[in-house]
Amino acid sequence: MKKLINDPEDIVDEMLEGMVLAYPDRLRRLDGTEVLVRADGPVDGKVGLVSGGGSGHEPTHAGYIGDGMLDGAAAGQVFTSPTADQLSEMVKACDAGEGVLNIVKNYEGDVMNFDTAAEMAAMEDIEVEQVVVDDDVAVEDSLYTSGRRGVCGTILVHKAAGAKAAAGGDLSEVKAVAEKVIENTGTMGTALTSCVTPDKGEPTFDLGEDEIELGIGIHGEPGTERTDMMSADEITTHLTEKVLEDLALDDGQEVMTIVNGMGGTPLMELFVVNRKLQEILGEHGLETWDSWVGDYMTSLDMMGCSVTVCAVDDELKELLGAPVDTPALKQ
Amino acid sequence: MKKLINDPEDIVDEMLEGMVLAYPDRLRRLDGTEVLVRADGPVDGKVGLVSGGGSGHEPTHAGYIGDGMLDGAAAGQVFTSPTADQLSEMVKACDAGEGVLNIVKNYEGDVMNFDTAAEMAAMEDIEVEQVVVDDDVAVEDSLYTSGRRGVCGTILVHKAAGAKAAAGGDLSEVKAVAEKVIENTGTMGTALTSCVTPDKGEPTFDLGEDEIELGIGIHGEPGTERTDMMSADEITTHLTEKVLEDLALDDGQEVMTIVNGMGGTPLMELFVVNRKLQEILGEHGLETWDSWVGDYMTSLDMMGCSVTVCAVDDELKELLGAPVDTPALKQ
Amino acid sequence: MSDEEQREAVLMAIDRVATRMQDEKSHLTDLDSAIGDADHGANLARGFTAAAEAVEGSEDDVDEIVKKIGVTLISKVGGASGPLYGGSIMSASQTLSEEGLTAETSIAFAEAYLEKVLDRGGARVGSKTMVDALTPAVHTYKKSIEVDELPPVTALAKAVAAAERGVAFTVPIRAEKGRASFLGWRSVGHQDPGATSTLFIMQELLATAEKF
Amino acid sequence: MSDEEQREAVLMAIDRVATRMQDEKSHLTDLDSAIGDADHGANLARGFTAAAEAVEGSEDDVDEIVKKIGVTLISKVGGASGPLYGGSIMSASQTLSEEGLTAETSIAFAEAYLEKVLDRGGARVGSKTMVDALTPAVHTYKKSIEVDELPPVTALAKAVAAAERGVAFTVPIRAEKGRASFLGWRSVGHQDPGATSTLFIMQELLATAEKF
Ligand SMILES: Nc1ncnc2c1ncn2[C@@H]1O[C@H](COP(=O)(O)OP(=O)(O)O)[C@@H](O)[C@H]1O
Ligand SMILES: Nc1ncnc2c1ncn2[C@@H]1O[C@H](COP(=O)(O)OP(=O)(O)O)[C@@H](O)[C@H]1O
Ligand SMILES: [Mg+2]
Ligand SMILES: [Mg+2]
Ligand SMILES: [Mg+2]
Ligand SMILES: [Mg+2]
Repeated sequence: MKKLINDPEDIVDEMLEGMVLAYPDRLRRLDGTEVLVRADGPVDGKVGLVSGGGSGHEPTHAGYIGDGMLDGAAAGQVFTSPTADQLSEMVKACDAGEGVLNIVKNYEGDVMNFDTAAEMAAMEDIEVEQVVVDDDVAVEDSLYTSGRRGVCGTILVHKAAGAKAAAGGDLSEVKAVAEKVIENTGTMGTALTSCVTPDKGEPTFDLGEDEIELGIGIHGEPGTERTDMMSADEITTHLTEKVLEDLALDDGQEVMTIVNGMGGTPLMELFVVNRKLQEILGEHGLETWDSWVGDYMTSLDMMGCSVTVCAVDDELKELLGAPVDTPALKQ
Repeated sequence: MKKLINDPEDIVDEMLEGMVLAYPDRLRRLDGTEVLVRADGPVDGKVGLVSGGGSGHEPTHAGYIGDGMLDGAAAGQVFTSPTADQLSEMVKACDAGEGVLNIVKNYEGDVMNFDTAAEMAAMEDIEVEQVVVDDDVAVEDSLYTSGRRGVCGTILVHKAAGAKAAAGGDLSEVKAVAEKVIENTGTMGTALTSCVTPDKGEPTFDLGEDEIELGIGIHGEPGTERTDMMSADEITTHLTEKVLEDLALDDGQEVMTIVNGMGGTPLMELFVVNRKLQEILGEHGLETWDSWVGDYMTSLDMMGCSVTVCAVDDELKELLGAPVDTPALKQ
Repeated sequence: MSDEEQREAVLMAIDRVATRMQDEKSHLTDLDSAIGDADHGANLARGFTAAAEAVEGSEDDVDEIVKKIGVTLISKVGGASGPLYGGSIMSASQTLSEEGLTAETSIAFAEAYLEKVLDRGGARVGSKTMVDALTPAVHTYKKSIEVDELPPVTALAKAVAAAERGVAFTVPIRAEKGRASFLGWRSVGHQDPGATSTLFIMQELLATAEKF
Repeated sequence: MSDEEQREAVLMAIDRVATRMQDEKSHLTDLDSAIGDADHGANLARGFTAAAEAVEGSEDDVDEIVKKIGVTLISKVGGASGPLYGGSIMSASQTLSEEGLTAETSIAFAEAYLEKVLDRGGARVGSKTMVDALTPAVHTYKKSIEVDELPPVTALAKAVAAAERGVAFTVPIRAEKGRASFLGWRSVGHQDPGATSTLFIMQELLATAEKF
C-alpha cells in the first residue's frame, strides 16, 4: 500500500487542516474537534443542517458545507462514526435558534452516536430533528438486517433540505423535504476492487482479477454478491434495473440521476456508465430531468461506482435545481 | 485489470456520448468527430478558445468547456493526440469571426497535429494563434529533450485566457494572457502507481511496493526519477521545492496553487498534501491568494498528485478569479 | 477489598485491556475486514488506550473511574462499538456507586451492562454480535455465584469459558445486526469482531482478578 | 510493372502492413510502455487497418492510393506517429504522380519521406526515434541501386538489414526527441517503438516486392 499520508493516526486531522487552508473563507474548524462548520455560520434565521460520518468518503461530508447545503459536518476516523460529544458540539455550533436537522446515514454507529448527540443537544434546549437516509437497495430491509444503508442518495438529501432551509423553511418543513427525497431515492453500487484503509494498509477484502462485488456499501465492506467481471453496459444494467425495481416508478416519471465514482475509477468510465444508464431510463419510459456524474460519495481508493435514481416532482426540481455554493458542489 | 468499459476501442466514443447526455444544455458533439463544443457556441463577438489532447485526463479537456473557459475540446484516443483533421474541424466550429486561440500542451504529437490544423484553418481564412504550455519543471528544457511537458498548469491557462476572451479581449490580448500564465507557472508530479490504459490492460510501468516515480507526466510515462516511498510531507516538500526553485519568486509574491490528483488518489490525501504545501509556501515568504485541491488533470487511475504554483499579479488575479461555469469548474 | 485495592484492581484491569487491544489490533481489524469495514481493532486500541490514560493515577472512587472510562470510550471510539462499549460502561458504573466493587455489585454491573447493550443496539442472542459473547458470560457469572456459590474469581473463569463458546457460536450463523448484516448469508462462516473483543476484555478482567 | 501491377503491389503492401501491425500491436505497445505512453501499437494498428480499408479495391493511380493512405493515417493515428507516418507518406506521394512506381521514383519517394520526417519532427540520427531506422535504410537503398546497380528487390533487402541495425542502435542511446526524452538517461537500454514499427513496415514492403 502506498498513500500520500504521514502517520495513519494523523490523517483525519491533517486532511481537515488542509481543507481549511484550501477554503479559509468558507470553512472553520471547531476547536479541539474534527468538526467543520460554515465560516460565516450559524446563519441568522436559518434552520441548521448538519451531517457527518466516518472519513474516507470525500468530498462527503465537509465538501458540501456552504450556501444552500450544510452548515456543519463531523468527520469521524476513517469509516468510523464520529463520537457523540463531537456531534453535539456541531449541533450547538450550527444552531441559530431555528433548530437543527441531523442528516444521518443508516449505520448503527452513526445512528447511535447521532441519537446520543441529539439527546445532549436537547438538554441544552436546542430543537433537534433527525432523518436517517437508507437509499441502498442492495440490502433488504427486514427484521434480519439492520436496515438499508445510507449511501450516495444522501447528497440529494443534503441538497434539497439545504435549499429548503436557505429558502427560509422551518425545521419541520426542512425535515419533510429530507424525508421526501429519502422516500424517492434508490442507489446501488459495485466495487471492482477493494479499498485500502490507511490503518490496515491492505485491501479490506480480496477480489480476484475476474470478480466484482455487487451491492457494495461505502465503507469497504464486501458487497452482497460476488460475480464474474462484466462489461460496463452489463454492470450498469444490473445496478439500474435493481434500483428501478425498488422504486417502481410510473411511465413518464421525471428523475434525476447520479453516476457516482467510488474514488479510484476514472471519470472517463463514469461517463461510459452514464451513457448506458440514460439509455435504460429511456427504455423504461422515464425522463431524465438532470444527471450528475462524478465522485460525490467515495470509498477511499475503491474502484467502482454507484447508480442513484431519484424521482422528482416540481417541488424537488425547484430545490435540487436551486443555487448552491460549496467546495464540492456549485450550481 | 478491471475497468468499467465495454470494448476498449469504443471507450472514447462512449465517454463522449455519456458526457453529452450528462450536459445536454452545455455540450454538443461535432458530427463524425470526437470534438465537443459549447452547445451555444460560437459566441458572437468572442475570441474562440480551444484545447485538446489525448483522452484519459478527464475532466480535461471537455470538462472545461463553458462560459469563461473553453469553446471546444478535441478528445484523442487514450493518451494519443487528436488528429489534425478533427482539430481543424474544431477550430472552424469555434470561430465566431474573432479568431481562435489553440491551447496546446507541449508534446510532439499535440504540437504537430495542432500545427497542421492551424495551417488548415488558415487556408480557410480563420485567424488562428497558438500557445504551447510547458509547465512541467521535472523535464529540463534543453537541446536534448523535446522540451518541458504541458501538465496541470494548462488549466490555469484555460481559465485566465477564457476570462480574457469572455471579457471581450481580442485574439492578441487573449494570447498574451495565456503566455503570461505559462511564464509564471510551474508544476511537478509524482506517481505512487502506474496507470493502466484500457488498451494494454496492465500497468504501463512496474513500480515496487516501496518505490515511487518523481517527475511523472500525465500520460502514464515513467517519471524522471525513481525513489523510495516517502511520507506525504516529504513528497510534498520535494515537489514544491523543485517548483519554487524553477520559478524563483520574490519574497511576498502572491501565488495560486493546485494540488492535483492523478485520478486514483483519494481527495483525503490531496488535502494532506495541501496542508504541507501551504506550510512550505509560508516558509518561503510567499502568500497564497487562492488554492485548488482536486482532480483537474488526471492520468486515468494513476495514484499520485502534482503541485502547481502560479505567481499572480492584479491582472491574473482578476482573470483567474473571474466567474466560470463549466461542468468541471464553476466559480 | 479495600477502597484502595478496588481502585488498584480497576486501574490494572483497564491497563491490561488497553495493552491487549493494542496487541490484538490487527487481529480484530482482520476479523472486521471479512464482514465489516476493517476498523474494529483501530477503534478499540485508540479508545482503550485513551481510557487508560484518562484514569491513570486517579484517586477517585471506582464508580467514578469506571464512568470516566465509559465517557472516554464514547468520545474516542466512534462507530458502533463506541456507544455500545462506552455508553454501557458509563451507564453500568452507577451500580458501583454505593458499595464499590463487591461480588453482588459485580453481578449488578454485568447485568446492567448487558441490558444497556441490548437496549441501545437492538441485537439479541444469535444476531452475531458482541451480545453472543456477553450473554452467556453474564448468565454464567451470575448463576455461578448466586446458585453454585462459587467464589467470584472462579465464577469469572467460568464466564470467560462461556464467552469463548459464544464467540465460536458467532461463526456459523448469519448476522442480523451491524455491518455484517449487509452481507446476508455471506456473513456465515466468519467470527464476529465485537464478540471477540468482548472475550479479550473478559480475559483481562480475569487475569486481573486472579492477582487480587 | 504495368499500372495494374503497381496498384496490386501497393494494395498488397498496405494489407500486409495492416496485418503486421495488428500482429505486433502488443509488442509495440510494450516497447512504448517502457519509455513512452503505451499506445504505439494501438495507434498504428488502428491507423493502418483504416488505411487498408480506405483503399481496398481502389482503381486509382498509385500516387492517389498512397496519398489516400497518408491522409487516412493522419486522421486515424493521432499522437506523434500520426503526422510523422501519415504526413510524410502523403507528402512523398507526389514523387509517384508522373511516372508511377519505378526504381527511380521509389528512391525519390524514400528520400522525400525521410526529409519530411526530419522536417516535421526535428529529430536527427541518434535522437532515438524512427529516424534511426529510416536513415540507414534510405541511404542504403539509394546507394545499392544508384551506385551498386543492384535490382530494387535486392536493394530493398539490404535496406531492411540496415533498418534492423538502426533499430538495434536505438537501444543503447539516450532519447532526445519524443516522450522517451522525458526520461533522460533512463531511456538508455530500451528499444525505440517508432524505429521498430518502421522496420516492420519495411519488412512487409520487401515481402511484397519479392512477389512481383
Ligand atoms: N446493533 C448492535 N448490537 C450489538 N453489537 C453490535 C451492533 N452493531 C454492531 N455491533 C458490534 O460491533 C462490532 C463492530 O464494531 P466496530 O467495527 O468498531 O464499528 P463499526 O461497525 O461501526 O465499524 C460488531 O462486530 C458487533 O459485535
Ligand atoms: N520528433 C520526433 N521525430 C521523429 N520521430 C519521433 C518524434 N517523436 C516521436 N517519434 C517517434 O514516434 C514514436 C512514438 O509514437 P506514438 O507512441 O504513436 O506517439 P506518442 O509518442 O505521441 O504516444 C517514437 O517511438 C518515435 O520513434
Ligand atoms: Mg466503522
Ligand atoms: Mg500517445
Ligand atoms: Mg467496523
Ligand atoms: Mg506513444
